[in-house]
Amino acid sequence: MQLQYTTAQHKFRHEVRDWMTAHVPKTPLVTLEREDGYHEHVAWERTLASGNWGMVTWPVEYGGRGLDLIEWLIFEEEYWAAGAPARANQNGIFLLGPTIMDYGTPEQKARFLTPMAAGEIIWAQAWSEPGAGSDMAAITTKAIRDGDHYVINGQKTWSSRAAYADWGFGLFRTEEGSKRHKGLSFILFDLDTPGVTRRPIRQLHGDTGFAELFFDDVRVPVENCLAGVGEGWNVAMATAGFERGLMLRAPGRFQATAKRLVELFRAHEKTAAPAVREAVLTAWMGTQAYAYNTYAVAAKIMAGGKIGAEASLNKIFWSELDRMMHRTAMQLLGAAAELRTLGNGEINAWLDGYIFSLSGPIYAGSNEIQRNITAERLLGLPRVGAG
Amino acid sequence: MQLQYTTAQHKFRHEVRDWMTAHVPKTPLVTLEREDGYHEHVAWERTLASGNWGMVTWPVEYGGRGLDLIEWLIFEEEYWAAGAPARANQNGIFLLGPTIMDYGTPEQKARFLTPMAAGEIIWAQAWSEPGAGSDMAAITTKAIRDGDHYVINGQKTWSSRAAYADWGFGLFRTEEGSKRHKGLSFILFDLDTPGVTRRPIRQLHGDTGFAELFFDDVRVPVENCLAGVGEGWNVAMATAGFERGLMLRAPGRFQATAKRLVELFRAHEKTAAPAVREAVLTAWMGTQAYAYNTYAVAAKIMAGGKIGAEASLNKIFWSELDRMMHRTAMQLLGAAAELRTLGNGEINAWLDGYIFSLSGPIYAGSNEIQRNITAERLLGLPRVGAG
Amino acid sequence: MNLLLTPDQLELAESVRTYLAGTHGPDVLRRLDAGPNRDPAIWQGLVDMGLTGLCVPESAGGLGLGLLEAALIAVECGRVCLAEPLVDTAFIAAPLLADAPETGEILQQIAAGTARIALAHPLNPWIADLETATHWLGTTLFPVTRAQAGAHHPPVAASVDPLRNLSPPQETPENPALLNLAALMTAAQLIGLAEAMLQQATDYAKIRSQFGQPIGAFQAVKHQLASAAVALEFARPAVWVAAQALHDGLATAPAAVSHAKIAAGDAATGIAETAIQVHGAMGYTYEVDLHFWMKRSWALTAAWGDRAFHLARLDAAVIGGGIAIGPRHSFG
Amino acid sequence: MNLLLTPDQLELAESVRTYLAGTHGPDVLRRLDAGPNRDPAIWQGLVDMGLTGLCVPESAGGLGLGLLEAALIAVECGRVCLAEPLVDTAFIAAPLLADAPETGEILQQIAAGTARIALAHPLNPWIADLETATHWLGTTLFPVTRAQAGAHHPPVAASVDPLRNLSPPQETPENPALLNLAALMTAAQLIGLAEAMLQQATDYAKIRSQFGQPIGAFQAVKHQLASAAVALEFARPAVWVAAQALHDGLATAPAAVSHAKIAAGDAATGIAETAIQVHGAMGYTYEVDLHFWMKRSWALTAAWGDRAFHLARLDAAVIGGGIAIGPRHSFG
Repeated sequence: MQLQYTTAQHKFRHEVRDWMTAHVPKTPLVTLEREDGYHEHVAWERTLASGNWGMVTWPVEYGGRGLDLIEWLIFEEEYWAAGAPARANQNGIFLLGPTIMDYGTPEQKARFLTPMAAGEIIWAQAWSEPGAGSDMAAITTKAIRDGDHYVINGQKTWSSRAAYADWGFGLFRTEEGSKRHKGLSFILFDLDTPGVTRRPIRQLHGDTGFAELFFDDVRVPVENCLAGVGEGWNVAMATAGFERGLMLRAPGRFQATAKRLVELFRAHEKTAAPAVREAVLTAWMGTQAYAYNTYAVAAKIMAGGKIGAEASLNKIFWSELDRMMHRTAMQLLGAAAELRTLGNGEINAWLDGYIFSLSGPIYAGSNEIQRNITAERLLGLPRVGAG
Repeated sequence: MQLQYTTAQHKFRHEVRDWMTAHVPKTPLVTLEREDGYHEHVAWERTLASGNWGMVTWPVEYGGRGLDLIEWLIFEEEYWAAGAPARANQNGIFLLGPTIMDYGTPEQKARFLTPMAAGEIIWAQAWSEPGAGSDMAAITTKAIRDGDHYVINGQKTWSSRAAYADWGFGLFRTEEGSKRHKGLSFILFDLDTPGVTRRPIRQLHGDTGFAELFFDDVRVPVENCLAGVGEGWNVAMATAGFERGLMLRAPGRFQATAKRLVELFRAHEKTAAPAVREAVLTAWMGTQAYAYNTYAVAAKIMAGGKIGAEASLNKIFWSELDRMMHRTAMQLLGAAAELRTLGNGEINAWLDGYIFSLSGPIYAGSNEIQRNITAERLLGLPRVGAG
Repeated sequence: MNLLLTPDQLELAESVRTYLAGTHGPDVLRRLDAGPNRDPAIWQGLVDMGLTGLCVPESAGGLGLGLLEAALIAVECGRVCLAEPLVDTAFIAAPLLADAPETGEILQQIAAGTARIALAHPLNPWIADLETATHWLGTTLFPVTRAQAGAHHPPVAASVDPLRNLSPPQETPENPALLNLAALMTAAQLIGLAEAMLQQATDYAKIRSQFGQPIGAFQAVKHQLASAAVALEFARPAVWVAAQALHDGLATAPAAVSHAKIAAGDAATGIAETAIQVHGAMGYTYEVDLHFWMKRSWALTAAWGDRAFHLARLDAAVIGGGIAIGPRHSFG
Repeated sequence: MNLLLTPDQLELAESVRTYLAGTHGPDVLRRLDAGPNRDPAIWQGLVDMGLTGLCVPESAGGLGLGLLEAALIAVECGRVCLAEPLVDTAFIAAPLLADAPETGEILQQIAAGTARIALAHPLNPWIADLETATHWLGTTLFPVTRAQAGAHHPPVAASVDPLRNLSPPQETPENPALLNLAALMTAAQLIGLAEAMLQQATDYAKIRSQFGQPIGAFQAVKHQLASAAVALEFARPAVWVAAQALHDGLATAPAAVSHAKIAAGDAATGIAETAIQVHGAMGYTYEVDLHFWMKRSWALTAAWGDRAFHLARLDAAVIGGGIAIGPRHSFG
C-alpha cells in the first residue's frame, strides 16, 4: 500500500487545477434540469472537450487521454474542488461509452465515441417503462426487424436527459413473444427520428430533467444495435455495473459536499442540535471511507480485477450518505431551509441538493434491489420468497 | 381530555407510595435469572400479596382489588419509582390470569387465580419449540387424550421462568395429524408432573432464566385444558394480545430507565458524544409518548374498546426504545461499560440491562413479525410474498 | 385523568375531514398551484363551516371551543395540505386575542371570516400570508398597510412549497404565548401531513406491481411503512397532551409543546422520505401529488422553532432540571 | 498511490486465517471459558507461526514487517476471538519498542515468545492480561513484579467477556504513540469480530427455517444483513489507510486512527445487534457461540478511547481545522 502520489500524479493534479481555475464558470450555471441550463451545461461539455478533458480515461483515438483510474480520481478531485458544473454527458461518457468500448463494432466505436467525448452528442437513458422500473425485465417496448431497420413501438419513461438530449440508448424487445431477460436488444437511436415523441416530466423541484418517450413506428437502422440481437440484457447489466460501480459517483463530489457541510456547520455551530455535530463528523468519515474504497477498487481494476456485486454496496453507501449530508444541512439552515433563495440572494443549493439526494436511493437500481443483490450474491442468501 | 388526577387517584398514589417505601427491599435482589435470586423474587411476590398488591386490577374474589386501569398505571408508576423488583409472576398475573378470566370455567378460576395472585404458584410460559419460534403454528408437541388425561410427548424451549417455576401453560397438538393453527389446545400443567424434564438454558449473561422442557408420557388431567379442545390458537392469540398489548410493559418501567439515564448523563456530561445528549432527550420523549399512549389505550378499554393490532406498534416501540436507552448508557459508561461491577462495587446494571434489552425485539413475537402484522392488519398491505 | 378524545371531538374532526376530503382534493392543490394560490371560495367554505369561529368565544359569535378541538382541526388542515391561513387566524391568533383585554371587534371579524391575521415572530425569517391579511400579530395586533401588503412584490421570499406565500419579516419582540401556540398548531398540521403521506404511500404500494406482485407485498416495503406507522402512533398523543396542557396552562406545557413539535416534525420528514422511496421514480415527479405534502412538511418542521430550538428548550427542562421527570411525572 | 493489498499481504493473512480456523474454533473458546482461560499451547502455536516476531526487526530475530501486516493479522485474531495477548505484545508493544533506543533483549524475547507485555494507559480503567505478563508498558517498559501479577486476586475487574482478564490499572502518564497504535490494532480486531458475527448470522439464516423457508429468504432478514455488509465494506479501508498512515508517520494519522476506531466499533456493535436479532431466541443463549464475539466487541469498542474520545479528536481535526478537508485531501 502506497499513500503517496507520484511526482507525475502531482504534476497532473496541478495541470488539472490550473485549467479548471482558468475555465470553470465563476457563477454557477442554471440547473441542468431546465432548457436554458441544459444548453449552458452542453456548452461547458464542449469547453471541457476543447481542453481534452471530456473523458480522461478514454483512449486517445476516441478523444480521451488514455489515463489510468488513479489519474481519473485526481481529475475528479480537482473537478469538484473547483466547483465545476454537473456533467450533461454523464450518460454517454460514463455509461454508454464504456459499454460501446466493450461491445461495439469498430464502426460503432468510430461513429459514436468521438462525438461523445467532444460533447457534440448528448445521450439520454431509456431503460424504464411505466410497468418496468425496478423490474427492468418486464420491458415490453418492441423493436421488430423490418429489412435493415428495427421498427420501435411503445413507451419509455423517467429517461434522464431525454427532455433535451440528442440521442438515446436503451433495451427493446426484438423477439416477439419473448419473456423477461430473453429476447431483449440494446439499441441506440436518434431522439429526432420521426415517430419519437418526448414528453418532459416535471420533477419534484418543478424543473424537467427527465422525460417520457413515446415510440410510434420509429425506424432505426439495424447497425444501431449494440452487441448481438437478444444480448441486450447482458449488455445492460454491464452498463448498470458501470453506473452503480466505480464511475457514476466520484468520491470528490461527496468530499466537496462534506467540506461545504463542515463550513455550514461552523457558521451555525451555536444553534446546531447536538446530533448534527456528530452527523457532520459522520459525513466526513463517510466521504473519506468512500474515497478509500474507490481508490482501492480502482487499484484492483488496474491490476486486472473486476467489480461485481460490490457495486451494490457502493450504490447503497453513497446514496444514503448523500441524503444524510443534505438532510443535515437542511437542519442547520433551520427556518431558512424552505427558502429557494437565501438572504444573500444566492440559490439555496442545499435545498435543491436535498431534493436531488432523495432520488439517489431510487435511481440506478433502487436500494431495495441493491440490498437484495448484496444479500443474494455477496452473502449467498436464498432467493426464495419475495425478492 | 382530562390531565388531572382525581383526589381519589392522588390518595391511592400515596397509599401505594407509603407501602412501597415501607416494603421495597433496600438492597437490590439477586437477578431473577438465578435460583437464589428467583427465590428472593418469589418471596417478594408473597410480600406484595400480603399487602394485597399482587394484581390490583383483578376482581376482589380472586385476591385483587378490582381497580381500574388508570389506578393500575398509578400503581406501576409508584412501583417503578420505588425501584421495586421485577415480577417473578409476570407470566401468571399479566398473561395467564386475564386469559383464565376470559376463557376459564368457574372451577378453573377458583383453582388457579387465587394462588396466582397470592404468589403461591409461579407460572412458566411454554410456547416455543425448537422448530416453532416466530412460526408458532409449527408446534408439534402432542397431547393425546387417554381417558380423563392428556398424554404429552415432545419438547418446548426458551420457556421463561421454566427453570424454577411451579406450573406451566402452553399450546399442544391435541388432534393427531392436524396442521398449523388447527387442532391445538391450551393446557396448564404442573412442572413437577412425572415425565417432565427441565433443562435450564444458560443465557447471554451466563445465568439461566429460561429452560427447555422435555415431555415423556406426561399425564395431565383433562380439566387442565383451558377453553375448548382445538381452541388453543385463539386463546393463545388472546394471551399474546395481553403480552404485546397493554400490560406486559408498564410505562413507569421505561420512565424510570429514562430518569436514570438522564442522571447518568449529568454525571458524564463533559465526556459525552454529541449525539448522546440528543439520545437522552429522545429517551425522555419516547418514554413520555409511551405513557401518553398507554393512558389513552387504558381509557379506551375502560370505555369498552379493545386493543387489536395496535398492540404490535406498542411492542415495536417499547422494545426498540428500551434497547436504544441502554445502548446510550453503554456509550456514556465508556471503557467501564464492559465491567460487571463498577468502581463503587455496585453491579453494572446498565450492562445487564443492555443485554436484556437485546431480547426485547425478539421475545413476545419478534419485531419482524410485529412489522408484518402492522403492515398487513393496520395498513392493509397484501400478504402475498414472504411474510 | 382521561386521555380519551370525546365523541364530540371525534365527530367534529370527522365532519371537517369529510368536508375537506370532498372540497379540497389534490385537484384543488394543482389548480391553486397553476393560478393564484389563494381562493376566496375555499375560505368562505371554511367560514360557513364555522371553523374561523372555532376558538372565538360564543359571546363574540364563535363556538368557544378549546385548543384540543383546534388542534384536531389543524390535523385535518394538514391532511389536505390546506393553503388558506385558517390555522394562523382562527386557531392561533383568535385564542390569543380572546385572552387579551380590549380586543374590540376583531374576534367578531375573525368569526365572520372578514379578518385574516398573519403572525410575526423573531424566530421566523419571514411572515406568512401577509399580503392577503387584514392584520398582523406580534405582541399586539396591527392593521396591515398597503405598503406591507405590497411588500412581497418585490421581494417575496419564495418557499419550496408553491402554496406558501412568504413576505419579509415584520420587526417585533418575542411573544412566548404566540410561539407556544403556533408551535403546537404547527405540530398538529404536521401530524395530518404525515398521515396523508403514509396513506398515499400505502395506497400506491397496493396498486403498483413489480416482479409479479404489488410492491406492498414485499417485506422491505411493508417494514418501512410499518416503521412509519409506529412513528405516527407515538407522535399523535404528544400533540393531544401538549394541546390540553397548554389549554390548562400547566407549567409543563412548553416542554410538552417542544416534544410535540419535534415528534411531529420527525414523523413528517421521516415519512416524507419513506413515501418518496416507496413511490420510486414516480414520487420524484411533480405529477404525483405527494410533493405538495412533502414540501409543506419541510416548511412547517422548521417553522416556529426548528428541531434544534425545541431540543434546546427540552434540554433545559429535562437535563437542566426545569421539570420533574420519571414514572411519577407523566403529566407534570 | 496504490491502496491495493499486496499478494504477499493477502497470502500472509490467508495462512494465519487457515491456521487459526483449524486450531482456534468455538470449541476452544468454550474450553477456555470452562477452565483457565489462557493456554500455553495456543501461545506456543502463535510463536511457532512466527507471529510474535512479526514486527520485530530481522536483526532481532523477527520478520520486520509493518503495521499494515500486523493489522491484517489483528483482524484474524478478532475473527477467531483470540484470547491470548498476541496483539498487545507483538503488534503494539513490539513496534513501539523497536523504535525505542536501548531495548536490550526484549525484542528477542518477544520474538521468541518468552515475553508477554501488558499495556497501560490512563484512558483505560484497567490493564489487560497483567497476571500472565512478564512486563508492562506505559511510557517505558517495566518488569511485572509478583505483587502486580497477583494484583488481580483480589480484586480483578470482571469483564462481560469471559476470556478477558482485567487487573487494576497501573499509574502511568499518557503515551500518545501507544494510544494511537493500540487504537488502530483494536479497530483491526473489531473488523475481524464484525466479519465473524456477520458470517455466523448469515450461516444461521441459511439453515434456520420458519414458515416453510430459510429465514434468510425473508427480505427483512436479507436487508438487515445487507446493511451490515455495507457498514463493514466501508469500515475496512479506513483501518488499512490508518495503519499505513501511522506506519508512514503522516500528520493525518491520528485522525485516520480515530476514524478507523469509530467505524470499526460502530460496525462491530451494530452487527452484534443484527446478529442476535437474526439468531432470535437462540442468539440470547450461551449455547450459541455468538456471545463470545458480541462481548469482545463491546469491550474493544470502548477500550483505547471510546467513541466519544475519538469523536472529540476528529472534531478538533475536522471542525476545528486541524487537518485539511475536501476533495483534494483524501490522504492529507
